Amino acid sequence: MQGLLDFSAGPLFRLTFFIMVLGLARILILDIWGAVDAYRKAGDKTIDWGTATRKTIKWLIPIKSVFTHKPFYSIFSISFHVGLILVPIFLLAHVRLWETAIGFGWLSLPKTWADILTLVAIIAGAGIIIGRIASSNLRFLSRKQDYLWPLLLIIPFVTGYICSNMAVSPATYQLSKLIHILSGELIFVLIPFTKITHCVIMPLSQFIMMIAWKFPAHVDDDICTTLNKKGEPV
Amino acid sequence: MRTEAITPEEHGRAFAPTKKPEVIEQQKLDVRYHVEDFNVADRPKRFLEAFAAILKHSNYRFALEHFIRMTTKCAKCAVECPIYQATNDPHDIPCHRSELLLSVYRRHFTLAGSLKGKLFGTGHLTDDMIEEMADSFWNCTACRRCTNECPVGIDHALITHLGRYILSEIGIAPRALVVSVREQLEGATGNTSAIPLPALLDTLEFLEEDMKEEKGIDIKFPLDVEGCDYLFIPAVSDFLMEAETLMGVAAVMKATGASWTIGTQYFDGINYGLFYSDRMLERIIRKLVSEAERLKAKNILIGECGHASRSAKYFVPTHCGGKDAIPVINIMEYTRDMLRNGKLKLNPNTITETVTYHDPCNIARQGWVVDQPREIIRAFCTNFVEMTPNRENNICCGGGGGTVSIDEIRPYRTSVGGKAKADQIRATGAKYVIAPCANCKKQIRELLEDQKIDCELIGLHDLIYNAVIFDESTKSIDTKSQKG
Amino acid sequence: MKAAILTDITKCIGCLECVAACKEKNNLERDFPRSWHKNDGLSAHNWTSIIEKPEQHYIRKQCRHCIDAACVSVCPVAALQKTEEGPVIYDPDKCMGCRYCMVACPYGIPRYDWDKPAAYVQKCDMCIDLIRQGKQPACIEACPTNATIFGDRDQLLAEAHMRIDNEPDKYINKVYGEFEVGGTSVLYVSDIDLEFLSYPLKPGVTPLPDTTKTAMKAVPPVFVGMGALMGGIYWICKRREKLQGEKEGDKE
Amino acid sequence: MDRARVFKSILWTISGLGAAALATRFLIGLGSIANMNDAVPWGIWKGFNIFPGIALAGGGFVMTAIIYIMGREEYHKYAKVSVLLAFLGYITAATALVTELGLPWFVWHPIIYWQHHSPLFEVSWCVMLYLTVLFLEFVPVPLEETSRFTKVRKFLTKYKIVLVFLGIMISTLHQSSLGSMWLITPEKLHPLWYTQLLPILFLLSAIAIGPIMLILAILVISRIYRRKTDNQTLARLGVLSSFMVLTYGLVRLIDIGANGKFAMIFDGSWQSAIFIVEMSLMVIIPLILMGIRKLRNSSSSLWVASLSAVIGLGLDRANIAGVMLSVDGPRYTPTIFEVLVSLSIISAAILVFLFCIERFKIWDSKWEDPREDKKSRPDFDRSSEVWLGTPRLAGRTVYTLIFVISLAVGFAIIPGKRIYSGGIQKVASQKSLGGDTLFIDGNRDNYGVNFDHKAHVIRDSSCVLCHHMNQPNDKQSGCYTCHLDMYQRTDAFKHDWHANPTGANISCTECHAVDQERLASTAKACDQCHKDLIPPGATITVDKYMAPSYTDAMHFLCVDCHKQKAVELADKSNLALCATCHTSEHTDHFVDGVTDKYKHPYFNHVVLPENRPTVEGH
Repeated sequence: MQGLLDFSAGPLFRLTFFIMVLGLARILILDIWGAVDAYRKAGDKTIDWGTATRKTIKWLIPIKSVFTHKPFYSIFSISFHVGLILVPIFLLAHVRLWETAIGFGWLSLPKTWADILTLVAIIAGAGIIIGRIASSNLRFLSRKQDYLWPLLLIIPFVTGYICSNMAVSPATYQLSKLIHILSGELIFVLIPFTKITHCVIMPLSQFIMMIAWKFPAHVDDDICTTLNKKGEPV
Repeated sequence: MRTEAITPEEHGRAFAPTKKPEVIEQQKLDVRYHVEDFNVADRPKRFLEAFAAILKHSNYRFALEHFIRMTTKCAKCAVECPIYQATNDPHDIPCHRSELLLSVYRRHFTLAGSLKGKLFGTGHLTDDMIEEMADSFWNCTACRRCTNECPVGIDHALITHLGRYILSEIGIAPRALVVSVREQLEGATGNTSAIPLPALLDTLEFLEEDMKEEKGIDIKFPLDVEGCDYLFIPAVSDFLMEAETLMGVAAVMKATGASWTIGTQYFDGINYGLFYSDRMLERIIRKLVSEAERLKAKNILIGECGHASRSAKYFVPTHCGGKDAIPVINIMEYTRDMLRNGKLKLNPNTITETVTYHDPCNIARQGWVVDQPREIIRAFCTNFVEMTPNRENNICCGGGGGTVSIDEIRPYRTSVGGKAKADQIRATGAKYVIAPCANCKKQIRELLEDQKIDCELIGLHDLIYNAVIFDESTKSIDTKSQKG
Repeated sequence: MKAAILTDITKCIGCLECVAACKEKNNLERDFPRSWHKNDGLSAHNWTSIIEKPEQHYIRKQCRHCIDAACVSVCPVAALQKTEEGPVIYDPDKCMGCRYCMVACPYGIPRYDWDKPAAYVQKCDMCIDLIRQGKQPACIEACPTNATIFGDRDQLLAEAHMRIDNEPDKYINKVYGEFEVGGTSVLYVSDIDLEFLSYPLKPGVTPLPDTTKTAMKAVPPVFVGMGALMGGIYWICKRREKLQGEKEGDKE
Repeated sequence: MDRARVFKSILWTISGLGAAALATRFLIGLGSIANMNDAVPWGIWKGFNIFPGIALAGGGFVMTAIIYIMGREEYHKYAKVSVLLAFLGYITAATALVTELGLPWFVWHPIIYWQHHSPLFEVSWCVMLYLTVLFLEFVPVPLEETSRFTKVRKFLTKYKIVLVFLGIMISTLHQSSLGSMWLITPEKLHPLWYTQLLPILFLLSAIAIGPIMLILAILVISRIYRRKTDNQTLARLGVLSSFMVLTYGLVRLIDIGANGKFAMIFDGSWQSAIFIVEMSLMVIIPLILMGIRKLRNSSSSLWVASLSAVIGLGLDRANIAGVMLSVDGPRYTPTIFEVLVSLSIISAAILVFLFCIERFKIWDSKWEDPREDKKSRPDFDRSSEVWLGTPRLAGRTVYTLIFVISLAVGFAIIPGKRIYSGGIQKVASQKSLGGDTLFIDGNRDNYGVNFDHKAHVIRDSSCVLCHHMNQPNDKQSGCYTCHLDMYQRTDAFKHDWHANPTGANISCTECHAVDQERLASTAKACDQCHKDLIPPGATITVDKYMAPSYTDAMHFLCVDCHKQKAVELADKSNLALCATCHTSEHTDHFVDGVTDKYKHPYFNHVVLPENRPTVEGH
C-alpha cells in the first residue's frame, strides 16, 4: 500500500500533472495558432478587437444571465466551478505539496472554508448529475461523458474529505488517500483530451467566433477544383 | 495520397445503404421542402469529401476544433431558441443540431476519431445521419440568438451555416433557393425573381408617374449613371411586391439631393448564398461588386433587406479587396444620417396610430442597424411601441435563413417558426408593424394572415414616403438640372 | 614576496582544525556526501581536507597554486588568475562554467557546484584577502602544531631544505612542489611518498601550459597561411578555367 | 504511415524525453540528471555532441573549398546542403555546450574577457565567428522564399567567396584547436591517443570525414523521402575523401611509431582493442569500400563506408574527450538522461534539417508534398476514414501531441531522489530497504542513527514500550508520524479523534464529569482508560497533553533502558554511551550509486583506497 501510494504520489503524479499542464498548453497554442492562420487567410481583416475584448469580459462574468436563464442550473454549475478551482489550488495540504515540489507556496484556505467549499462542490456536482437525469431535454442531449465527468470530478473531493475529516483507521485513511490521488490523476490525464480543455481556451471563444466569420477570399475556385465541380451549373 | 475511390467492400463496411429521397420529410409537421434530383449513391462518402474540401480551403477548421472542445450540453440555448420554444422537441435544441455536425467532425477529422475508427471501427457517418442533418439544418431560421447566449461560446449559427453548405455540395438544398440562385448567376434575367429588364424599366416608369401624381414633383429613378455616390441595390422582390418602399427611397433620395443610381445590368441585392453555400455567396458578391465597378459608384446602398445588407456589408470586403473594398451601407443608416444633418425633413405627426418595429436578425443581432430605424420612426410617428425582447435580442420573424423563400413549408413557418413573433406582435396591439427586410415582410405578412392578427405590415420607407417634406431648394435645383 | 605554504607531514596530527577554519573563514556550506564527490574529501564546500595514510600520517590536500598554473592557462575567460602575491584566484563573475580548469588541473583541485542551477567552480584561494591585509591564511592560523606554515616561497624552500638536511633519516630527500609542473606555491616535506596527490600525473618539471603554447603560437601563421594557400589555389583554378575558356574560344 | 512521418515521430519522441531532462537540468542543476563528477567534469555531451559534432560539421568548409575554390562544379548541387549540415552541426554543438555550461547565460563571456593562451578561448571565438559565417552563407536560401530582403540576399550571394574564404580559415583554426585542448593532459590521456600532433590529427580527420558525413546525410534523406541519389557523384566524393582518410591514417600510425608506442597497439589491453576498432572503422573500412572501384559505386557500400567512418570519428573524439582519460575518483557512466539529452539535441537538429529540406530549395528542386497541393483531393485514412488535414496541419496536431506526452513521460521517469535532492522535507526516520534497520535522522541532515529495530523487538516483545499509540487502533505508526521536529513537542492527545463517531466514538461524559465544566484540566487522565497500553512500570508523563520532543523521547526512553541493560549485560558495558549510536559512519540514503561508506568530511579524515591502478607504458 505504501509503495503504491509513493508511486502514485511520485512518478505517476509527475506524469499526469505534466500531461495536463503541457497538454493544456498545447491545446491553447494550437487554438491560437489556428486562429492566427485563419486570420491570415481571411479576405477581410477588419476586426474590432476592443469590442471582442469587452464582449469576452462581459460574457465571462455571467451575472445577468444566471438569473434569467435556468437559474438553478447556473447556480449549481457556478458553485461547482468555484469549488473545483479553489479547493485543489488553495487547500492547505495541497499548498504544502506545492511547496515541497516547486519550492514556494501561497496563501491557503482556512480549514473550515475548505471543508465548506468541498461539500459545496460535492453537492453541486451531484446536483448537476441529478439535474441531467431529471430533465428530459438534457437526458436527450447528454452523452455518456456528460454524466461521467461530474461524477469523476467529485470523487477526489469525497475521498479528500474522508481523508481529512473522517478517516477511522490508517487503512481507511490510506485507501481513501490512494483513491483520492489516483482519481485526481485520472482527471489530470483526461483533461487535455476532453471538453475540460475549455478551462484554458474558453476566453478565446468570442475572438474565434469573430474570426470564423471572416472567410478566406476566392475559395470557390479551389473547392470546385478539389471536388471536380469546375464548370458545373449552380 | 489516395487517388482511387474506396472499394465496394470498404464502402459496404463503412457506410450504411442509401435510400433515395426525392423529398426529405419534415415528419413532425408534415411539412416538406423540395430538393432537386441528386445523386444518391455514396452520399456519406461524398459528404465527407465535400466537408474535407471545405475544411481544406476555408477557415472553418480551427473554429470546429475549438467548438468540439467546449460542448457541455447545458441546453441553455433551448431557452433562447424560438423554434424549440414552439415545438418543445429536443431535436430542435440548437446544441443538438450543432452536435450532428460536430460529431461527424470528431469522428472523421480528429485524432480521437482516428483512434476510434482504428480501434472500434464505429461511429462513422451514415445515411441516416445525413438525413437527420438535412431535416434539422433547415428547421433553423439562422437567427443566432443561441450564439449570443451560449455560456461556453459555441457559434451554433456558424455550424448550421457550414452544415447547409456541405449538404448543398452533395445536392441537398431547397430547390427554391437553388433555382433562384441559378437564375441570378446563370439565367437570362440575372436576378432571383427572374424580372426581365424591360419589365423593370416599365415598373420604374410607372412608379415615377405615380409619384409625380402624388407629390407633384419629378422624382426620378436614375438608371446607369456613372460615378454616382450611391449604387442602390434593393432586394429584387421589392420591384414586384414592395413598390411603395422603392418610392419612399426615391423620395428620400430626392429630398436629400443625393447622387444615386440603379444599375441595369444587376439590380438584385438578394444573396441566398449566405443561407446555403459560401461558393454561391462569393459568386453573387462578385457580381454585385462588378456592377458597382462598372458604374464607378462610390458606395453600395442596400435597400430594406436584412440578409442582403449583411451579406454585402461583411462579404464584399472578404471577397473583393479587404480594407480597400467599396463601402456598403444600409438605406436606414443613410436616412438616419440625413435626418441628423438636417437634409431630410419629416413631418413629425404623419403617423398617429400605434407603430411597432421588428428588428431583422441579420442587421440587428450584432448591433449594426438598431438605433437608426428607431430614431427615424420617432421622427415622424407619435405612437411607437417596442416589442419585448427587442434590439439585439429580438425574436426572428420565423422566415430567416432563407426558409421564407421555400413556399412549400409555409405552414411550418407560420405555425412554428413565427409563433413567438406572432405572440409578440399581438402583445403590442400595434396598427402597423414595420419590418425593413424583404424576407421579414413576406414572412410576417403570411404570419399575420395565417395567425389572423389584425395588424398591417409595412416597410419603413413606405411610411417615410408619406412624411417627407420637400424643400423648395431641392425642387428648384432639380428643375434646373432637368432643364440643363 | 611570493606567498607560499609549507606543510610538514611529520608534524601534522590530523586534528582537522585547518579544515574547520577554512570552512568558517570562507563561509562554506555544510557538506553532504554526494555521488559526484571525489574520495579525497575535497568538494565545492570543502576547500581543504586531511587524507589519512597508514601509521598516523595525515596529509593536508589543498590547491597547489602552481607558479605556472594549467588552470590559469586554459581558462577561456581568464576567470582564474595568478596573482602577484602568489595564489591562484577565481573570479566567479567572469566564469561561464566550462570546467576546462577541472580537466586541466594536474592535481584535480577545482570542484564544482553540481547541485545548483547556477553552478560555479570552487577552490582554495589561499585567503588572498587576508594575505593582502598582511595576515596569514585561516588554515595556517588554526594549525596548533605549526605543521603548516606560511611565508615567502624562497624562504620556505630554504626552511624545507634545512629541515631535510637536519634530519635526513626522517625526511624523504625531496621538497614536494619545488620543481613539479614548474613549481608550486604549496610545498610539502614528508616522510612518506606524496606522489598520490598528483595521480595520475607523474610530475615532470615542465609547466603544463607549455604543452599548448606551441600550438597556440601557431594560430596566427596558420590563419594567414591557410588564407594565402586557399587564395593561391583559387587563383590557379580561376586561371586554368580562363585559359581553358580561351582555348575553347580559339577552337570555335 | 509514410516513412517520413514515422521517422519524424520518433525524433519528436526523443526530443520530448530529452527536453524534460534538459528542463530539469536548468531548474535544479547538472547533478539532477548527469553523472558527471569532480573527477570527470566533462561527460557524454562533450564526447558525443560537441567534439564529434564539430568534426562532422567539417563537411561545410571542405565542400565549400572543393566547390568554390577548386571550382569542382559537379558537386555544386551539394553546396547548400553541406552548408546547412555544417550550420546545424555547429548549432547542435553550441546547444550541447550551453546545456553543459554551468552558467550558460554567460556563454558570450569570451568576447569580453580574453585569455589568448587558452585553446578553448580560440575555439569559442572561432565557433562564434564561423556560426556567423555559416549563417550568412545559408540565409540566402530561406530568403529566396520571400520577396522581402532581396537586397540582402543579393549582397550575400555576390560576396559569397569572401564568406567561403573566411569559413575555411576559421574552420582550419578551431578544428585543430579542439585537438590542442587535449595537449594539456599529457599524463591523463592514454598514450595511444596523446601526441603533440593532436591538432593536426583533428584537422585531418575533420577534412577526411566531413564530406563522408555529407554522403551519409544525403543517403539518409533520399531514403526517407524516397528520392533517387546520384551515386556516381557521391562515389567520386568518396574517393576524394578516402585520400584524406589515407593521409590521416598514415600520419597517425607514423606518429605512433615514431614515439615508440607501436607495440602498445597489440598489447591486448581493452584500450588497444578500442584503438584497433576505431582505426578500422574510421580508416580501413572506408578505404576498402571507397578505394576499390568495383565496390564504391554500389549504394550499400557507400552506406556501410560512410556509416563506419562517421561512427569511427565519433568514437575517436569520444575516446579523447573522455573514455581514454585516467580517472582519479568515481568512474563515469552516463545516466539515461544524459543520453536522452544528447539524442534529443541531435533529433531536434535533424528535425530542423528535414524542415529546411521540405520548405526551402536546398537541392535543385524543393521537396514538395503532393498532398499540400491546392488541387489534390483530401486523402482520408483508409482504415479509419479520418482526414487530419494537409500533412503540415496533421503534423502540427500529431507531433505536438507526441512531444507533449513524451515530455511528460520524461519528467515522470527522472527519479524523485534526483529532483528533490535539494529541497525535500525529509522525515526523521526512514525505512531501510529490505533490511531490519531503521535509519533515524532527527535533524534531517543525512547524519543519523542506524537503529536495529529487529533486535529490539526480539529483546522487548512489547511494542508499547516505544510506540506511544495516541490514535485509536494505531499499532504501527513510527515516531516520525507525530514527532516531525527534533526539538518541538507534539500534540499527544487528539480530542476530535476521541469524540468522532468514526474514531473512538466515546461520549463527552465518559471523560468529562457531568456536573463539571468541560476543560482539559478536569478531564479524565489517559491511563484511566488506556490501561492495557501502558506497560507496567513505565512512566510516561504527559504535560498538558504535549508529548515530549523527538530527542527527549529518544533519549529518555532509549537511554534509560540501555543504561539498565548495560548493567545487566556485563560484556556490553558501553551500551549506554552516546557513541554507541552516534558513530560517524552511516549509510547514505539519498545518493544513488554510492557504495563507499563516507565519513563526514567535516569531522573525519579521508582514507584513500590503496592498490590504485597504474598507467601502462610510462
